[in-house]
Amino acid sequence: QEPKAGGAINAVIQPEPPGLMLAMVQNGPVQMVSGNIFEGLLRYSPKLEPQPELAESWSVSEDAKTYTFKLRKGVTWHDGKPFTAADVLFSLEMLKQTHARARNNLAQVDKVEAPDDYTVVFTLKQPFGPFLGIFEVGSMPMVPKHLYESTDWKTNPYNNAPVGTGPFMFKEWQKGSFIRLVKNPNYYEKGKPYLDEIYWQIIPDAAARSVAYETGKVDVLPGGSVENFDVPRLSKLKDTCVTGAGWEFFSPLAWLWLNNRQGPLADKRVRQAVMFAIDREFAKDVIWNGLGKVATGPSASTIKYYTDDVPKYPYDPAKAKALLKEAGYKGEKIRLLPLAYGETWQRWGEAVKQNLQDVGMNIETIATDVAGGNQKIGDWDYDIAFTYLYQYGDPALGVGRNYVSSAIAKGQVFNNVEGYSNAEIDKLFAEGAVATPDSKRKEIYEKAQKILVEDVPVAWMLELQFPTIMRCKVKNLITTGIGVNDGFKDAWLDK
Amino acid sequence: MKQFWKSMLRSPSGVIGLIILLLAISVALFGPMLFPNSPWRMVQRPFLPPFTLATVPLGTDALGRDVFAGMIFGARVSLLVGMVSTLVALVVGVPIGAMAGYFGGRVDDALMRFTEFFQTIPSFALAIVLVAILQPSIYSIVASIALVSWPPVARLVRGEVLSLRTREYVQAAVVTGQSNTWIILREILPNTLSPVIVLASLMVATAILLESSLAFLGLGDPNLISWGYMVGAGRTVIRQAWWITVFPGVAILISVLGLNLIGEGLNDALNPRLSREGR
Amino acid sequence: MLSFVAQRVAKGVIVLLAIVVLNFFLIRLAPGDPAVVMAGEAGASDQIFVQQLREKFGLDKPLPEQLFIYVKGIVTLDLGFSFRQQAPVAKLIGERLPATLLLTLTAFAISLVLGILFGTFAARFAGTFLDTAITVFALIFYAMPIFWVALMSILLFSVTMDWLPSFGYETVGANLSGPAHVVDVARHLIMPAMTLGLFFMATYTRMTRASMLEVKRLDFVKTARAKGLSDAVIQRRHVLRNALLPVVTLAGVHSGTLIGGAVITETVFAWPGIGRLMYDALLQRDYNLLLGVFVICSAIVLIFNLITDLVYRLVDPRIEFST
Amino acid sequence: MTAPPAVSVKNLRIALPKGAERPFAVDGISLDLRPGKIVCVVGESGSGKSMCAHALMGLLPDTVTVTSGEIQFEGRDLLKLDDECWRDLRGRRLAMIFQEPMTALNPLMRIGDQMAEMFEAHGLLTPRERRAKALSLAREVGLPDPERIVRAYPHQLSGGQRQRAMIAMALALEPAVLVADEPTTALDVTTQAQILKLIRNLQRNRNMAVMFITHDFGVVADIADQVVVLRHGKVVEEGPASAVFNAPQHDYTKALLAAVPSMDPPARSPLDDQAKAVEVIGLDKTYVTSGGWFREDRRVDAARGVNFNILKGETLGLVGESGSGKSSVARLVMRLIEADRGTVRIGETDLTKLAGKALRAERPRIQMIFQDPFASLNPRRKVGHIVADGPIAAGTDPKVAFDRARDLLKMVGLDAGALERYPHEFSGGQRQRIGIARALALEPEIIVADEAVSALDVSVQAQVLRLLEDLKARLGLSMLFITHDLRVAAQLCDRIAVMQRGVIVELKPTAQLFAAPEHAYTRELLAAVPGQRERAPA
Ligand SMILES: Nc1ncnc2c1ncn2[C@@H]1O[C@H](COP(=O)(O)OP(=O)(O)OP(=O)(O)O)[C@@H](O)[C@H]1O
Ligand SMILES: Nc1ncnc2c1ncn2[C@@H]1O[C@H](COP(=O)(O)OP(=O)(O)OP(=O)(O)O)[C@@H](O)[C@H]1O
Ligand SMILES: [Mg+2]
Ligand SMILES: [Mg+2]
Repeated sequence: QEPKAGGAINAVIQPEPPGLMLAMVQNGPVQMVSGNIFEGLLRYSPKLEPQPELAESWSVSEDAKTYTFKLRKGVTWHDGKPFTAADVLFSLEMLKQTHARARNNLAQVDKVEAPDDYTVVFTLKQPFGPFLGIFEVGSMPMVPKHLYESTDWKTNPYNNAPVGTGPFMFKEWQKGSFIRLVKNPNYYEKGKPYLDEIYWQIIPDAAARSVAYETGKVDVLPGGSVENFDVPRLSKLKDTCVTGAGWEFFSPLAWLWLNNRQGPLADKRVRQAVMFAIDREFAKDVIWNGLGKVATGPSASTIKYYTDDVPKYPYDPAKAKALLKEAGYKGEKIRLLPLAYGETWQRWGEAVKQNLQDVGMNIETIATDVAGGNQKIGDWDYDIAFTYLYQYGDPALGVGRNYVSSAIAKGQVFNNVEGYSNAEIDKLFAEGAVATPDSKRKEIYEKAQKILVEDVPVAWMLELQFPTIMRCKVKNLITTGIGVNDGFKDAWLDK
Repeated sequence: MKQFWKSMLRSPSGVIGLIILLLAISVALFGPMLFPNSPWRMVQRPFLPPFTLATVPLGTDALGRDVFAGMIFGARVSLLVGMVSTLVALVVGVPIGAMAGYFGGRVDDALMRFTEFFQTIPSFALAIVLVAILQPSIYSIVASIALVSWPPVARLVRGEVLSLRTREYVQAAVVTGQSNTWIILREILPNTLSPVIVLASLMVATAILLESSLAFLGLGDPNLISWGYMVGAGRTVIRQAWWITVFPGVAILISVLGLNLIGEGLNDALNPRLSREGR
Repeated sequence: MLSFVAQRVAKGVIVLLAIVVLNFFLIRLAPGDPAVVMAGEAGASDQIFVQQLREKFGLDKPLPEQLFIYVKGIVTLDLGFSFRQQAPVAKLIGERLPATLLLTLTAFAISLVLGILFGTFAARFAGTFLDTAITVFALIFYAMPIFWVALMSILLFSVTMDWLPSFGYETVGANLSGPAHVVDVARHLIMPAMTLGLFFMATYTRMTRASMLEVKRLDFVKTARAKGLSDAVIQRRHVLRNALLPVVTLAGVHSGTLIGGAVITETVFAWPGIGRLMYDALLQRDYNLLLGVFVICSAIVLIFNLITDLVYRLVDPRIEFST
Repeated sequence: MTAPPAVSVKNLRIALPKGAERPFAVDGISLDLRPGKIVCVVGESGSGKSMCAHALMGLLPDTVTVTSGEIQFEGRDLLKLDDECWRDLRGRRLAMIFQEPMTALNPLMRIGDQMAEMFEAHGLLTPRERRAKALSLAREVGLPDPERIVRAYPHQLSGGQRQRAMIAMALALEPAVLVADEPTTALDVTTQAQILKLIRNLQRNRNMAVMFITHDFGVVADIADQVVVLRHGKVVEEGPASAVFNAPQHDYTKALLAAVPSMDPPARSPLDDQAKAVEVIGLDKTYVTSGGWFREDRRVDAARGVNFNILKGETLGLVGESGSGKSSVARLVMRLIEADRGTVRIGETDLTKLAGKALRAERPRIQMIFQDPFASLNPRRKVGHIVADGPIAAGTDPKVAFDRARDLLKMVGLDAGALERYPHEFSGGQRQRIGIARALALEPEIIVADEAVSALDVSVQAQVLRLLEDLKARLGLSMLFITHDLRVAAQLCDRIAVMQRGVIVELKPTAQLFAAPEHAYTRELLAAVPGQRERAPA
């Protein structure tokens, strides 16, 4: 079908982003909106293969230490200035200070050079397997040097009216109501984008969001913007299409932090009992409405080097009880911290509590909001806590950080909060990141997965799927592994 | 006392209110005995419509939990929160109002500024912040509701005391040499009782609404089921399962209504003018 | 009268300052650190990053110093900078305030006008079926939780009947102007305002009714009848005016409740006002923004109170302009 | 020969709702109002006076029903009128003045507007003419500065001025009949005298028929042409004023007349040789009502340089019109309020120097009897407690205190069962006795009685006064007796102090004061006492 040009899309954005300057703030909603305004050097297919965006082509040296990117010519910023290698160098400098994930990713980089206006060369300290996976717009957005250089970034006026190279330009933002983007007429890919406008509607209440879709006020509900309970009903509406695609890069994985340091959960058998006690199929079918997949271990199945050749933990309360008895658990109080991200998570917390109580664990739910929960987790002041984290396509980027002992640090809320410390695992992840070739990495990561699943440092729950719901007339909305966050440049309306 | 019950029972609203309240209280007290199962337990398939199975007469919620059991256990929490927080508010508000009204002058000024201060902050907003700060639990909820609801008590009591203080029988107590404490406790406070009781009955109603609003925003005690929690939890699925929100909503409505009717009845029974005319 | 206003304003400023100081500490008592929240949202929360954020927002300074900086700002009418939204608090509140004022004032007006109207009817026909009906409805409205009413009315008017939009302030993307825009906003306003106003309407109905019945018994009503005045004139000129005094007082007291109730209404109807802003700021521990909202809300309440006092004093000649 | 009656009430019977103290508020009353004559309806509280008046105006409360009778007026039976006709008659042909001038005026409307409403109600005149008319009416009833007063609100007027405004209203349309329901009861004597004179003059000039309701025989004596005595809703005696006064037929009338205290002070032996029980030296008290930060304060001098003493066994009367500061002096003496300056000495103790516990210890020596028998007893405490609380607070053993309370109640004429009952179960006179028992329970040396009998019906008043006198003699008490009723003062007091605007202008033995008042204010006060005509046969 031939794409048609024109028309406006109304999408929901939840919660309201705190800003749109992607290099400065990197929340989910910020990425979702500014993924249209800013661009990265690469984007990734649903299989997570790199694809050109601002970089036309790239090559890797023999020793896997030098990466050379050729930039696309004729790209201009929304204000008409040309985009060049100088912008790339500036962006990397800025991101190192404002973008925590970019800084970590770039830690392996020894130096970056621009031999000419359209070439950028990265030299690594040592080979780094996942290096080609860090150039997506959310991980490394390009910033206009001419607008930001030698200004106070924090108060730069362009934070409120961001200027990028992307297919859409910022137009207006009625706080609490909507954000409006309009087509970039000078976009370098001829004919794109097809849409004239995008309205991001801000509707704080989940029920109100689904009503807004139902009554035709919005056309797109990006993943996670309505409660799961509503998905089946909305999917059945006329002219409605649902897709689970677009989460391959992030591959969100939900698990329970188990505090390995103290209390009953310091005992591996109790942790295993938790795995056996929780009915994860029920959670998937009832709470997540059949969306997603029961997790088998620390890696989501969409991530490189995933293996399901690991110990299995089916729902088996009897076994859980036996393990608890064996471990000598005597009904000590165990504090459960649900995730304050809406009704689905709350229901899940209640179901897990019930599961654990059924096998004789004495669970007390601690209610907090997101901030309070973070504080408790950061202070290691919990026994069991819900979380879900992105995996970013490669175990070296999104998996290892949760299990290596070097990532233990009080005060932060991700990265090995459980306090798991195993020298072998530390070694495996250290080797895996720099090992070549691929087969070697595969071997290392499979071994790590087996050890981890046996030890149960955390209780893996589900590979989450956040379905995107939209009117069927919206075509080509999701074309990459980054999904809605990658901009609507291919999307068009079949009127 | 007999007089009081007689006039109370003469007002139809008072009678209806009393019946409703008694019903709610007995449900709260005895319901859980008849329903030993935890209301959190998943007993049936999710979203079972009401009136289909005798074991779960009001259907099940999103996790397959019994809505009827939730209603019964919820009565306990809602009524408890309503009554305890009202009591606490009275315990704070009555002495402050009494002291302000009785001693007047600077004491009055200081106490009333203090009260005003609490009244100036929008009460629901303050309650939200307090619960968030103290972390949601039945204690913090009761404390927050009490903290935002005592100022009207203090003001009412102060006003009453202010007018009672100049009554001749209070002066009589002064000239017969009784102490301030005694005068406040024996001569003044008993005579502020009627309006305070009327106000208290309305405060219980308001507190139930407040608790439900907090629970609706996700600031309820996660270990206790309440009507407000049920409405809040059911609101996202209101389209496919109306019963999860409607039944507890109606329960809130009816108990608040009952308390209001009692307030009305009390007003009739305790209003000196009305009861004097009856005499 | 001018001096009365000046005096009240002076007192109000003192109360506001007290509120600032108390809330400053109160809010910081809440567990949770804004820097961690923001880092968490950014998907990265290593220590360096969090520390950077703290420094950026001055959260690493000792509390008294932070308070001093804040109060210094307040005195120069600067409400500070929102960490999370990366914008001056005054600007953020300014963007939302009109919507809240529109909502609360409409709700207030609706509830007052309808409440007095129904109350008058009920009192006029006391004891009849009309009176009973009004009283019963008022009681029911009074007893319904706001959020429940909101949900039910969305179900009824937006989903089932499709009469009214269920969320927002205006039709986004419609680019309306002039009267069409006003109509559009009004259509969006009806449900939230009614929901918010219903409780207060019920209150005023009951209050007006009771107060009118009370005033009816007073001697001067008898005087008016002895003059041979018609019933309508007696009701309007003698009974209603006197009966409204307590309603006015109550209405002033309600301003705080009204703004508080707006939190829920704004959430359910996606109304872009400060109630919602406050709730989000609380969840994100956006201290300055939260404090700013509190200060503004309290200021609004104080202004409301002042206005009702003035109205009261204008209506009732017995009260002199003193405190 | 007398003119035909303007209004003729025949056999009027008004039923009270079930459960009331008696079945009929008014039980078969007949009376005629004639043009140019004043008919006074007298009787004690609850006798049905107001009911009669309201029936005449068609303003009976909904709770009562007229069961029989007729009221003839201008050829029509008023009881059969519909609302529309009533509205036309009220104000235009029949007008009424109420007892409480404060509450009878709408507090939110200007006086002038309320007057103009009279015309508006009957569709007369243009708004401008109405205003002009209101002004001239204000002038006619003698309101000072009428231009200002028509623009004033009721609360800005004194009681007397308000009552004048009410009268102006009632007279606006020159009605044929004027009904006045206790129009002067709420006013002090001097103002009362002025208002009575005004009503009388206006009535004469306009040849109105007036029904004047009062319970004060003095007032009756001053203005009545015809008297109707009511009791329990029935007419017990009726006739020309002179006949009723000089030759009362019915026992009840006789008792009522006998209960009216006389203006002749009885002879009393001087007490000069007694010691001083109370000594008051240079008391000053100024009330300051704060005007807030930017306004001037309002100041009222309630006592200025008040000096007096009371000897052992003596009764000192304190008289003066309303607001003159009598109660303030009483409260200063009782230390219920603080004096700005001055000393109160009881025996040798300086009360003004004491505070807290020490003050409480001295309090039993001086006790008070309050004005309002309803307001002065805590409705939620049993009578036994009310009487015994004081002694118990002073350290008496509760059992002893209750025994004594029983004795005291017996002494004031109440049976022992009273101990266990609540105040509302007693009549006004009985309650005042309880108040007296409470004051005596502490065995005081001095009693301060502030208007202790003013709220009581004359007959009850007489009983209580007798009781007081008796107790005083038996217990050897000293008493400060505050009243605005000079007749009562004449009967009870050894000496009388006259107070005006916070100053004692004259203090003399009673007989001397009545015989030769020196100060102009005292003379004015004495002249204003109603009913002094009574001795002159009509
Ligand atoms: N609204 C009413 N409803 C029922 N009974 C009433 C009402 N008003 C008065 N009464 C009763 O009617 C009787 C006569 O009352 P009325 O007011 O005529 O007495 P009164 O002679 O005017 O007394 P007072 O001197 O106290 O004014 C009393 O027993 C009183 O209790
Ligand atoms: N608490 C008070 N504050 C301000 N002014 C007062 C106060 N009490 C009394 N006054 C004023 O002081 C003056 C004297 O009052 P007081 O009550 O002593 O008079 P009174 O002679 O007892 O009058 P009445 O016969 O009406 O009882 C009055 O003008 C009164 O308005
Ligand atoms: Mg009367
Ligand atoms: Mg007095």
